[in-house]
Amino acid sequence: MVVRAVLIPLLPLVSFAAITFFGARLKSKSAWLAIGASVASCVLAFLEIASVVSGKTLHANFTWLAVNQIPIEFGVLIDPLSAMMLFVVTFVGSLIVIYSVGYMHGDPRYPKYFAYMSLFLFSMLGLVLSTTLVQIYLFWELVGLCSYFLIGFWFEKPAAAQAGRKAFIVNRIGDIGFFLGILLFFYTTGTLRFVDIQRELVHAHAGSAALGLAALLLFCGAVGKSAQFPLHVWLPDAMEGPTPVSALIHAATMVAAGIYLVARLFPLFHAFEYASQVVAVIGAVTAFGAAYFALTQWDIKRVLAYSTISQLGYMMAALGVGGMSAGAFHLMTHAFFKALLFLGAGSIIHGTGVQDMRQMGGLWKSMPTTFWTFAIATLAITGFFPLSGFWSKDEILLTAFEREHQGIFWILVLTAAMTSFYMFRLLFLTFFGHARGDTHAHESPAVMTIPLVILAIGSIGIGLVGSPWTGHWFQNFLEGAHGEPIHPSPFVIAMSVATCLAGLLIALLFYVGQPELPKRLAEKFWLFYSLSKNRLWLDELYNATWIRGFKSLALFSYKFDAQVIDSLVNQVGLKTIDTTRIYNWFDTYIVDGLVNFTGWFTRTLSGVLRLIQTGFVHNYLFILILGFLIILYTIH
Amino acid sequence: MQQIDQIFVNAKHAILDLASGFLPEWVVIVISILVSVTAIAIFGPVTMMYLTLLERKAIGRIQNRYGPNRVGKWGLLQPIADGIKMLTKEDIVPQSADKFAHFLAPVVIVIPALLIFAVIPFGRGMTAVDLSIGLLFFLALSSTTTIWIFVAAWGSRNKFSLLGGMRSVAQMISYEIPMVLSVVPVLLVVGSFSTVSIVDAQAGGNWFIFTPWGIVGFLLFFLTGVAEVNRTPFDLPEGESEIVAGFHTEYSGMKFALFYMAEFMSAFTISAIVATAYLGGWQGPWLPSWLWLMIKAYFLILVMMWFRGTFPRFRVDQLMGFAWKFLLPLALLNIFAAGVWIELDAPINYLVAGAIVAVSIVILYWANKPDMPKKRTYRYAYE
Amino acid sequence: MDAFAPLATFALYGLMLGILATAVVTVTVRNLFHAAIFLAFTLLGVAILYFFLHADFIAAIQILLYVGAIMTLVIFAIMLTSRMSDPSVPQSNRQRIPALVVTGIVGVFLILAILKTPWIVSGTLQTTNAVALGKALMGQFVLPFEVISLVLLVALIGAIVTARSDQ
Amino acid sequence: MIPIQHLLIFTSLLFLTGLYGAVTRRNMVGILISIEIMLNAVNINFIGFSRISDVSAEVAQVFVIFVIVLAAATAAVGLAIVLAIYRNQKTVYTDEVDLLKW
Repeated sequence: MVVRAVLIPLLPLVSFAAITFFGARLKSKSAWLAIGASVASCVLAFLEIASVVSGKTLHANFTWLAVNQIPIEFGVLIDPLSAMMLFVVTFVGSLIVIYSVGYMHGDPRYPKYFAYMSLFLFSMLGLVLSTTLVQIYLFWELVGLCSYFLIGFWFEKPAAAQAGRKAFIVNRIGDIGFFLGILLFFYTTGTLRFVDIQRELVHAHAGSAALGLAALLLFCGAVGKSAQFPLHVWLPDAMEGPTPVSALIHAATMVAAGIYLVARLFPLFHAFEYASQVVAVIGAVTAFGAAYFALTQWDIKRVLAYSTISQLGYMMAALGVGGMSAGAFHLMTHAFFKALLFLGAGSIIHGTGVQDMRQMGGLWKSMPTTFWTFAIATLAITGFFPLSGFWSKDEILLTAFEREHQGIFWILVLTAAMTSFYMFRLLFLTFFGHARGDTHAHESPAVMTIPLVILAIGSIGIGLVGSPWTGHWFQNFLEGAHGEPIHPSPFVIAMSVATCLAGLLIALLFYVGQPELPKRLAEKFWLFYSLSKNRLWLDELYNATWIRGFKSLALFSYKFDAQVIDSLVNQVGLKTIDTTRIYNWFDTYIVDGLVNFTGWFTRTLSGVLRLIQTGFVHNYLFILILGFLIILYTIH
Repeated sequence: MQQIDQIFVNAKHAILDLASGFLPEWVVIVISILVSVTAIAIFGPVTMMYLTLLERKAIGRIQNRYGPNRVGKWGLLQPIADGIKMLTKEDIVPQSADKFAHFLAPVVIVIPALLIFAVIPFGRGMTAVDLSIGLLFFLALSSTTTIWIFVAAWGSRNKFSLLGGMRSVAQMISYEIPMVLSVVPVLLVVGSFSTVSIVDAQAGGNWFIFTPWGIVGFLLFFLTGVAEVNRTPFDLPEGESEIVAGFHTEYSGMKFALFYMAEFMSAFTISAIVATAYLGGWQGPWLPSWLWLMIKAYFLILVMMWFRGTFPRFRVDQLMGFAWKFLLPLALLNIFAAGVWIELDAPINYLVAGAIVAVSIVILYWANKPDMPKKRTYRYAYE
Repeated sequence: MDAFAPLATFALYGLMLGILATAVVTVTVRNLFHAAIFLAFTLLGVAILYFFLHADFIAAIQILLYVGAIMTLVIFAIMLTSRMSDPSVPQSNRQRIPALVVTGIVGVFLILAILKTPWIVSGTLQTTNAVALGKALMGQFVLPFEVISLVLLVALIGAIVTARSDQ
Repeated sequence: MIPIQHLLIFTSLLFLTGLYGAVTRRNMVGILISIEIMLNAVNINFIGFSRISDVSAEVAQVFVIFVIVLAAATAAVGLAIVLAIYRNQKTVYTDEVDLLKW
């Protein structure tokens, strides 16, 4: 059913076009169009997923253009991996679009928001269904564009416009690598299709330095899009956009595109030991660093943003140590609970009007639904048994442990503990204690809370598909027959449970038991505190090095232009004026004289010749026929 | 049953059999042609005569009157009385008129209307000429009427006539485009212009009107057809409250009757062709095939009369806007829907094509909304 | 049908004569509006000639486009430009006689050339139908078809821009 | 059917009639009318040759369609020009249009 598969991304595109053209007249009805399109494509996606689950892979291509007889193709590919992404994107996307109806209510650019959301869904679905690297690159840029639009959605705020630009430019750095990687890959292997990237192909080029470099360059794109160290700086700023956007694009789907890309190219990375090493190390460093930064943030969305980066690092690390299914599994569970967390945060912001956690507190009474769903999400992300986060996180740790990447294993364990701490810190600061700000919190409308409840159910249950109770169904589905069996290790489970309990207890102690303790600790360990608080001064470092460097280069070029080149030009001009005086004389007497003579001569001659030009069209036509007659006579 | 169905065909064969007994072959061919021509030449005017009666009766009933009922039983002889009156009336030609054009137009305008009868499949085996381009023939001939209306208007040397003629040309040119486009789906599905094969393709109750594109195409074709014959609500060229009688203001007697005849015959042929293209032509159970076509055509004619009895006239800008901004895009989208319908499999294609036409109608309706007449507000002049 | 052939041939020659006659009236008649009417008859005659030559589709197109559209344009142009036709204005210029002589000589040459040329006539008479024509338009001649559509579009826009008043 | 020569003589006569009209008419619309006659003569030639030649008949008929379309374009543009001249010069006679003469 290629038509059905193609319809999945096309429906949101139609909705985008309709809202763009008729948005001014549709007004608030445009939301229903967007919801209709996303839910319809969700239903279609479920039909496709059902056929994939029953063992049928859909793969269809048409040739766009041919380079040296090598076709560059567009098409749809629905295999287990993209089926999983389809599920996440359409399902979570639909819920978030519905949620947006409540969140964006009363916004002056309401229709435009839904147009962008539809465009994003189209691009993301196109990315997921891509069959070739060129196609994925195209949609990759499209999602980046949508992300830019939506981060800067409230572009009246300078911070939002700034953040949008930052995201776009930082992504561009990664995308240059990605593009070079595609070119190099195509040059080396001569194919762009994902289905061709199998063990056989990679083994044929094993040890080729070019292919290894291509893998690293392709990974650059993933680093940019998935906000991995050192290109992670755009994601926290991206929180300037509307919260549902943060949930959909900057938590659940678009940032996972990098993970998806690495998973798609997994055989390639698997073949090059150093490439996987780089992936694993970058992932682990990102996971740890972002978790560390999250410890001390006060802005609720920033905490979640760093948490997202950290979890993406987790997935990256999983892929790096060879756990393709573990990474993908975590991607899926993470999409659910992180979307839920963001939507919950959105609900809180919607209800209280503030984002700073110091002004919240005691919200569990006034916002019960938000509280319960948020709590479930927190338990899920910290990995409480048997919520979804437990299974996926446990599997990543298990993979790292089994494949004997000890360093990475311990970093990830430490990260898990920190995750647990900052998430419970967020929960306690927000919902417990007494109200610190003078906000009058109220529960959000049903259109916002119902998606929360559905996502909460998903966060609880979605992990079961990969648990031993279902015989690791998900892993078998994803990796097929040749997946390596998983041996649960009691040690890893114990570590996992212990870390999250530790985090919970410390947070309980700090923010419920003795609220004075954190401040004292911060003063005592001020170095660690301010390192975290100011995020290692990375933004400032980039400012001081790259941006300052480019700016001074530009300034230098400007100065050079203004002083050296301009004065040169001026001098040449002055000298020219002097020399033209000679020409002036020559022109007036010699050249003009010649011209005047020519004119006089022509006029005199034409005075004679114009007598045969009557100016009547019918005379000309008559003469034309005479000419025709002469031709006819001569050839006769 | 078979006998009744083929009664006219058999009658023609009987005449030819009789003739071929003692006449040379080419005379028989000529007779065969003449028989068809005579049948049509009688059928067309007679149809027209009784359509006038039917229209007067129908409009009368709509307006709670009886209509003509004095001449003959139920007024059945009224058309003959009218005909005698027309023939004996004085034929007035305005002094400054272009006499040649004034004379020519009403004479020539009847010809295309009569010629179209040649391609109408009146029943099983009852098509005078099965042209391979039947439907296009109809469209081409009905478009020539424009010129003769304009010649009549020009020849009359009358402002009202000229205004009516110009309106008529503008209107017919505008409505011809959606009209041609509205039959394209039928041609797509059948793969032939021939009216006979179009009817054959609708055998067994598969009338095209039962498909999503068919119903839209039927409405488009019928409405543009009504506009092509200048009937209410598209009767601007002869709107009596505005420009006296439009292009035939200066005509009287038989010449006027000829215009009338052309109009009513065109109304009949339009109805018959619409019935052929979308309502299955002569296909139908139980009754003889020719009777079926008559029932369908007369049903459509009655709808036209119903229009005339109920609808007010369009304004010129509304008329043009309706053709260019609603009918034309809808006809194009309908072709697309028909294409989709052909390409997809059986149950789904109805849904998809239906969705396409439904969405197109909604969008077009809604895009045209600003131009629609709003509730009228009356302003009174005090000064 | 063989028995019928002489009759058809006779009708064909009659038709040709009719077309020529209306064409001659078209180019010579003083009243331009009458010329347009006779042009319409000429064009209709040509359409019937196409029917004789088994080019049914072209015949229909001829009626639809020439008689339906181009004639309308011509009549409108006459109406918009003539000052309600003052018959005292001469409608032809002073080169009638030379034009007649020259076209006559050209005609003699052409007819001589036609009669001298040995025409290669294939055994069977070719026919075609609308389906084959459509396939040719969309297949072999698709590029000219597209170009001609473009030309038509450009011509339409150009005509509108040229003809509309400046306000 | 009739021999091809007869058809060709007929079309050349039709063409020359149009040509005569184009040369002698003063009115621009009249010239356009004459040109239409010439185009029709050419079209009949195409159709006539399509009947007798070995090339499949579509080719000639496609050309006839192109010619008809081009004639429509010519008529539209030509008449537009006539209208523009009429508006500016208040005449449609070729010997009275003298903008380019001095």
